[in-house]
Amino acid sequence: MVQKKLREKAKELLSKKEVDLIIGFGEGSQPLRATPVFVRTPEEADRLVWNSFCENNLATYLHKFNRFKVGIVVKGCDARSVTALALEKRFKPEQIVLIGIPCQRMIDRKKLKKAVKGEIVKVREEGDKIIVSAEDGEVVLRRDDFLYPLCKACTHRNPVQETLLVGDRVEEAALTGPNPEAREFEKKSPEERWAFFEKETDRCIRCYACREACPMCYCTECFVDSSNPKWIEKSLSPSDLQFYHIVRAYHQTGRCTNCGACERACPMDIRLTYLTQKLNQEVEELFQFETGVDPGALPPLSTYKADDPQEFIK
Amino acid sequence: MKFEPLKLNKNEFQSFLKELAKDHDLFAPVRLAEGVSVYRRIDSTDEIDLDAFNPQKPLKELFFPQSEAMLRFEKVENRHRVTSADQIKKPRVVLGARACDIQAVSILDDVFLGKEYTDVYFLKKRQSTTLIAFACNSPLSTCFCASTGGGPFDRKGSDLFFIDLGESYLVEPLTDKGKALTQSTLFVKASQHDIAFASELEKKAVQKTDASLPMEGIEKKLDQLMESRFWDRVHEKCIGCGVCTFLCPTCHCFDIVDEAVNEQGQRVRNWDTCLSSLYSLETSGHNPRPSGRERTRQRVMHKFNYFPKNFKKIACVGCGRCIIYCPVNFDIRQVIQDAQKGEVSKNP
Amino acid sequence: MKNPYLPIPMVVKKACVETSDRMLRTLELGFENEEDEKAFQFIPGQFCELSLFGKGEAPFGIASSPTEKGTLKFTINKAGVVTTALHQVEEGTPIGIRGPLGNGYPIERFEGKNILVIGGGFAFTTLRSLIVYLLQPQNRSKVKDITVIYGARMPGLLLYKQELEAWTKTNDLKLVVTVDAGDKDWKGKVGLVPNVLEEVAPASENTYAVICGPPVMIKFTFPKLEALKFPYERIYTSLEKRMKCGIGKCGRCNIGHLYVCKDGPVFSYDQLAILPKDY
Amino acid sequence: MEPTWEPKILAFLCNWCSYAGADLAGTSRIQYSPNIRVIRVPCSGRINPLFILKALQNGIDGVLVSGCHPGDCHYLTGNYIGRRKSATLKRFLEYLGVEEGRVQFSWVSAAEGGKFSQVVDEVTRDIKKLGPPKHFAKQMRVQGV
Repeated sequence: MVQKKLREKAKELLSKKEVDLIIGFGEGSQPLRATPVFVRTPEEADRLVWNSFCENNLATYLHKFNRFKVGIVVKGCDARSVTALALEKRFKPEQIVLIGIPCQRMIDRKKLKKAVKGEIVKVREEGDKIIVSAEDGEVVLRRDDFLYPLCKACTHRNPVQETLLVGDRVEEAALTGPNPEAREFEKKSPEERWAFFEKETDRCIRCYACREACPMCYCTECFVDSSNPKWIEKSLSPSDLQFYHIVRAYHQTGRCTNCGACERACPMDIRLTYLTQKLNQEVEELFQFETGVDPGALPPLSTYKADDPQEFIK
Repeated sequence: MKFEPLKLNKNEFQSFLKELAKDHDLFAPVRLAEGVSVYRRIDSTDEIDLDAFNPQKPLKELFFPQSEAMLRFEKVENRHRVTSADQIKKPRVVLGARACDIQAVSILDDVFLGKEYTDVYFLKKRQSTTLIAFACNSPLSTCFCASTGGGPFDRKGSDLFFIDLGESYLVEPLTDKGKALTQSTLFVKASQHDIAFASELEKKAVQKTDASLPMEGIEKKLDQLMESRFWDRVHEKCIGCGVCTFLCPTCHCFDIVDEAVNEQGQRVRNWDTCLSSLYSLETSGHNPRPSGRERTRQRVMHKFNYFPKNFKKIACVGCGRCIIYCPVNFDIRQVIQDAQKGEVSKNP
Repeated sequence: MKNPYLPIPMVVKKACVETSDRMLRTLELGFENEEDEKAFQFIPGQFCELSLFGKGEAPFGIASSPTEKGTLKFTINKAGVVTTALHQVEEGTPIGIRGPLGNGYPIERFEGKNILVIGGGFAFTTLRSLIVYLLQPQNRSKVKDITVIYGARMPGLLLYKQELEAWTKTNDLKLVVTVDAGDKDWKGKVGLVPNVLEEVAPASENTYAVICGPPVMIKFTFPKLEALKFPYERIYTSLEKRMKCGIGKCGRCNIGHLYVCKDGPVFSYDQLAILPKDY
Repeated sequence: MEPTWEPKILAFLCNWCSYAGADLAGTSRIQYSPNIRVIRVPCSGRINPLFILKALQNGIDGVLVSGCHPGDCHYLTGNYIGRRKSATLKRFLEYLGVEEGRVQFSWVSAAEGGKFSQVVDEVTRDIKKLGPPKHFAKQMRVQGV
């Protein structure tokens, strides 16, 4: 069982003092949730859990602990974020010990909540089934129906780089094509697309959870916080909300690993990953680049090729 | 009880709303997307989403909007013409709020209607509003209003109290303002049976609500913990976004900014959050709360220590929003329990 | 109902640069309406929110004394967006102010006491207000000895130079001006404020100390005051924190359960001793 | 749209090529459409997407970014880097629903006064066809609830 092996591995790392702390997942305070934990002693390692609700990208905490030697529990996407951050020199690669877990794909807790009547009080996983207890007693659901869309499309469930692997490698067979929401969105007319973007961003409350949850959003001063120059105003005017979301997403160009942390963090359920999916699709098409896969490849916007596409330039 | 309980048949509910809408601006939970709702002014009565449990954004938004124009200004002949934007045109009725949100508004009263300075923007909205509360028949596992001095059927602060009986509502007028809204013939006298059924529902709901959170003595306990190592661990998983504070029905920090082109524009206040580093950052570059440790401590202390010191009550109503919507499952209940023990638990 | 967020209209009557580095500028503001002037009653140590419409608001201690009628003075350090804009306004520019805000110095307690004023750098503004207030003949008779120790990094950075000059000539107070580093024209004292305090060694008996300056100065001066046996409750200081509303609503400037804007900015050391070190 | 509507177009021109190209167009008395306002930047690689978005938010009807031809950059590679940013930003904006042609890019060298005027005329014609932007431009208004 993955969880047991994970704890053993953590204990080993901590007792041999190979790391100062391990960032992993612990039991959440509610059903359908896991919560980040910071384990510093071998005894504490028993707090670590592994299930289909370990949805956070823990790489976002590496900025906080960049003066330590850190063990970090990563899924395929999280591992790619770590590589991307190392490439941006946020820390030295030798500071980080990756504890990689081939990902079983995470369950969309919001979707699950909507599918059953009343509050879910208990949940357990059995193979390809999820069994939830709610108002009407136990309900058995098909796991595949409740996966995050990005997880369904994932082709890097196994960490691509070398890690201390816990659990067996899984077969990289995506359930849908790449960037499913972006491809769907592209089919709409420009007017429909803007209308959708407008409607989604309109309910933004500017809590910046999307920004804080993302490991790649680490600017010392985000453009929204700058007072001189003041790029955008701080109120809820639609134009400023759109501005924020365009730039937040665009700044991920060539840096996003499709982990979906931004969208999961949003308390207002704003669709966000269709934006970054498009950017990932662009860098793949234009520059044959995939974030965090090749630890030697420079981020696409900080390099160039002489024959990059330029048919759009007059 | 000052007034007799009444009854309103559910199929008369729309007619009731239409009557109200004649002389009032109506506000109610409105759905923005599946599972996402907020309190908004409604133009047509079928916009109301009473199924939404507690809207994401709390009731405070109607009295203290997230973005609110305070002043408008323009320059005329080298002088500023400044007008205050505090006018309310029509009396307001809010319906669909739960007891927790209403209790929270009375906590905000302490802040905004303080003795020395009265916040006119808040006051005017408060004065022109009648609150129709809806009893909370099925509290969630994240609800702990019963631990914070309220309860799912708590009537404090409401003008009119609706209890869903299935086919009809039991309607309890609690104030003259509330009573005034029940003059129509749609309301009939409630039967003994209805009243008994309602109190049955109340009993069930109260039983379901977590009353076990150890709030007793939390202020004193936190006094001792102010400089403690306790905070070194508590804040660790917090990513510093503003979800918990923005969605908190009692959090009330704000920022004031000018939005203008050539000295013509407006002074706006926006919700702010103590979890952001910018919140306390001074122009000199000095930040008295430099890390998540101090900022998380500020959030907890303000609710359970500073506020009780100033106003003799805690600034938490147990609505559970900060628990439900936190991206990393930071649980304020755990912090309270740990604080009482004086250490961060090993098994969260 | 009075709207506490609505500024009073004022106009810039006079503006002058105070220091050689041109980072400090004093604005003298006149009231636009007579009734506002009448209603504006303040004590030294209080502050105002200055409004430049379109740029925003920022808090400043009132540098003039209530005994100086007709105008209000503010000395502004150029640091952020609003202060930079305030450095550019000309005479005749309309400005809004909100205030007076905060508690001010406890002048009623000063009656019959000696007063020790210690200031450093550009934090001297509200201390100037206090000194001018105390020097007014009627007020002067109410307090005993006044000692002022004022320091700056360089002679060019001293504020209110003409007044300092005048104060050296009066017997109403004992003024000690010091700089961290002098220049060729400097004939006065050279030395850090804490050391000068030690040297001057004013008696703590029956004396109130008011201290205002950069955190580092306060940090080293405070032990000297302790050594001179000043009890905590007779040492006062004025604090600064980021502020917005100025009336205790917006959060942000709290130290423990107290708000610097509303319950301060002036605090006694026995108050601060029990508050968290959140500043 | 009023019949007399004339678009305002913001042109970011690199100091070394396109700005000199514009200068040449001027000194050579080559006529071009008066709808552009020029901002000189050191290099087309200096363009921060924020500049373009801020311009559109402030009510500019179209944006042109112009730099040195590939291989001619004064800083050797600035325009290559800029080209990647431009490519991704243009695609992204169009994906969101911003009309194609609202934001345009060109290479104009110091010797191409003629090309400069031609580009400006083309861009102006395109923007005129599109009309004023229907989205994103900011109206100053904040209302509470």
